[in-house]
Amino acid sequence: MSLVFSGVCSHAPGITGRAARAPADQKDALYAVFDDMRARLHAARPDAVIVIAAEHFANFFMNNMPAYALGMSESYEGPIEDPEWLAIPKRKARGDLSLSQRLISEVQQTVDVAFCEEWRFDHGIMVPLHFLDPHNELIVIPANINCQGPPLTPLHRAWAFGEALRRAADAVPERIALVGTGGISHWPATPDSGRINEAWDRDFLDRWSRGDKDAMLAYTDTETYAEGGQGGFEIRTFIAAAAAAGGKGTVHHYQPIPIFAVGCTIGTLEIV
Amino acid sequence: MSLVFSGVCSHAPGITGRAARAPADQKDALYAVFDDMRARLHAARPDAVIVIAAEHFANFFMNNMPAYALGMSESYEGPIEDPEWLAIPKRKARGDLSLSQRLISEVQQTVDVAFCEEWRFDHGIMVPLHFLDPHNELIVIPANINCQGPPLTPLHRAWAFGEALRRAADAVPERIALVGTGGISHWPATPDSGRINEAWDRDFLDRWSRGDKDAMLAYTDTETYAEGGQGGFEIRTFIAAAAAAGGKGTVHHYQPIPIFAVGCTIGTLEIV
Amino acid sequence: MSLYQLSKLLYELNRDDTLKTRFRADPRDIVSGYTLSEEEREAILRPDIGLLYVLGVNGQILMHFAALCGIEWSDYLQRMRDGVKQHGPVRAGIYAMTTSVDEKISGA
Amino acid sequence: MSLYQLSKLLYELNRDDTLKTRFRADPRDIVSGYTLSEEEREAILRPDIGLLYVLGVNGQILMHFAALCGIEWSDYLQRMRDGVKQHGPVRAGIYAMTTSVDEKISGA
Ligand SMILES: [Fe+3]
Ligand SMILES: [Fe+3]
Repeated sequence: MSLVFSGVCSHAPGITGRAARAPADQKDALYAVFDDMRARLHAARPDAVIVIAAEHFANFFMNNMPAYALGMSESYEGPIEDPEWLAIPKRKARGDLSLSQRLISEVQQTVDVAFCEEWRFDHGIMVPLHFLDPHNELIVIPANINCQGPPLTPLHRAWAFGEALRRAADAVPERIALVGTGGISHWPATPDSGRINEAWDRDFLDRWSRGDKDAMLAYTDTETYAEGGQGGFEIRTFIAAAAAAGGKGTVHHYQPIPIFAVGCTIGTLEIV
Repeated sequence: MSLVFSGVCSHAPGITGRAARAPADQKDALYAVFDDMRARLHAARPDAVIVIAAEHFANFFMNNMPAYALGMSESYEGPIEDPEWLAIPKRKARGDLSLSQRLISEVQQTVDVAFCEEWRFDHGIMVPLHFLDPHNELIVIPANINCQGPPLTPLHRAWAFGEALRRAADAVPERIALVGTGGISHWPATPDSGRINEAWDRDFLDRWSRGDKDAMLAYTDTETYAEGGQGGFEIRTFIAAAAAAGGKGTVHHYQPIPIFAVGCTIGTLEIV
Repeated sequence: MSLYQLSKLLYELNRDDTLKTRFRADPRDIVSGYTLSEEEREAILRPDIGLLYVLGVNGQILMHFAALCGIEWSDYLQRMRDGVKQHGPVRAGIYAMTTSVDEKISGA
Repeated sequence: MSLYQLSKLLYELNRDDTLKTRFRADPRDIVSGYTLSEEEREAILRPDIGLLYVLGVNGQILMHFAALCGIEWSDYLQRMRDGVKQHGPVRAGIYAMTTSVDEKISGA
């Protein structure tokens, strides 16, 4: 029928896996806004939710690294990580093969997306689902943008991917929600883990909130790496979510939490 | 420096593997034109040759099926098939990592190509190399278009891929040759193996020779399947080679050989 | 879904010499690693090339499995024809047959 | 090229429970299946998380190998810092360090 929801959130594994080590008030505030986001998402009554992730070598490796990928299966399992390490139990999430096929065929008209008849969710999708779909009720369509192994896809193609998903969502009879998930600046899983460039993050979120396409696409990867770390490459997921929505964004939460290794962010976008 | 050569040829495994079972005059005529094509290719003094293949589940499977892929390694091995079955000995072909990275980065500006730090050549690349590079001298950059597992990439994107490769070839200092390889009509590896729709093939080759983009992109997959079989989906490689060249094509050879399971085709294109 | 698993088994077998050796030594052990229907499992173990074709396995994967089983090219094509005679038309995938079961197109 | 092989080993280990079990039982056997330099092989077998980091293994792969080896999160971060102290800066890949070796940014 149409795109009925577009939002963004962080997915760092520390959010669940190292929850006890964060300042309690910061953790509680973040979790509360995740609860709000869940309410907003479910209020949109989606038939399926596309999660645009930036997965971390769980399914995709440099033997065959797609710039863009979409899942095409009846179900997906996760987390691929040790459930105790991530503090998220294993689940089998429902997919929708037919819906995936229709979305992929439409996306392929403009963006050369790989399709995947199997896909094991890592923390990049499991952390969002843990908060947004705690009872494992939603139909999930995983999407991925390679933000890990260079050469990375240019930002303007991430925008094109978001536009293609919007066109595809509008072309199917189902009500489609979309969640983009990534860090802004962060240096995850390195000795610099916990470093967060709040000024750079706030500047990016300002561009994102204004729906300012040109400003969002103006970053070079060299700049992003210098200011936002290798985790900053994941801005592609936020850019795609903005392109799909087409409207202005609202940042409901932004709080650097070093032990979570990211400036924890939650936002939603106006669908126009 | 620029694209210095663009051509097309068949790659059916029977061409080498079942050579003794074809009428000798037909086999000899085909092999002679392959020799001509080798002479033309080497006369262009390429620093590297991009082979646009339509590989057959040797490297890419439905767990992660890219629409477009490019190799990014210093070397590649093949054939993945039993060398006796294919009647082509194993070789390690030279790649060029740096050249691959530069080509991929440019292609990615418009086409979302997957990159592959390993790639084992199947008959789709080995049969062409067997004739065009018998002494294993050339630097090879493998490229792939998914022509096997649906949903398949639209024909207009195969055109865009050819254009992107041309732009990339023109942007690097090396002299780049390109060979597109695929069947036209054929029903390979099925009970219908040997069926060839000569009229449909000649009509396609007419559109291809005229460099008539609109006519080449006018096929639907349903039509192609009905008239050209599942092997007909490989016209995408010929279309990409035409897009890269930009000029008219010359068909140097066309001969249906049922035991080779394809209308054996060799052609070259004017670079404009 | 299980055509995907069946095809994946053959895809991995075609690519991996170690898996081929293990398959030759103990095919049941290898097959047990994939979620297959009873019919699919039996088609692999027998091997019944015709049934695998009817189940929808892509010929570009199947022909290499046939070669692995020592089945010559013309015999491979004939077994697919026989499979359609015995089990009926192809049930899934893109490889439905378009000629009659008694037609030998390539002379093979 | 061998950073690719080294990373692939850890990637496959992270994904595959059977491989994990086999690795625990006989790590040398698993490691022999990949084309590694002597230094890379030893870094895996010891295991030397700091050296693996310096060799350029992406942290998104390395952190799971550390967890597999029973190394706690803060200890994992410390071992990378110690690796840089001992072996010098990161030699390849995109994960060069941007803070000093004595800085504990996350408090971890
Ligand atoms: Fe991430
Ligand atoms: Fe082919």
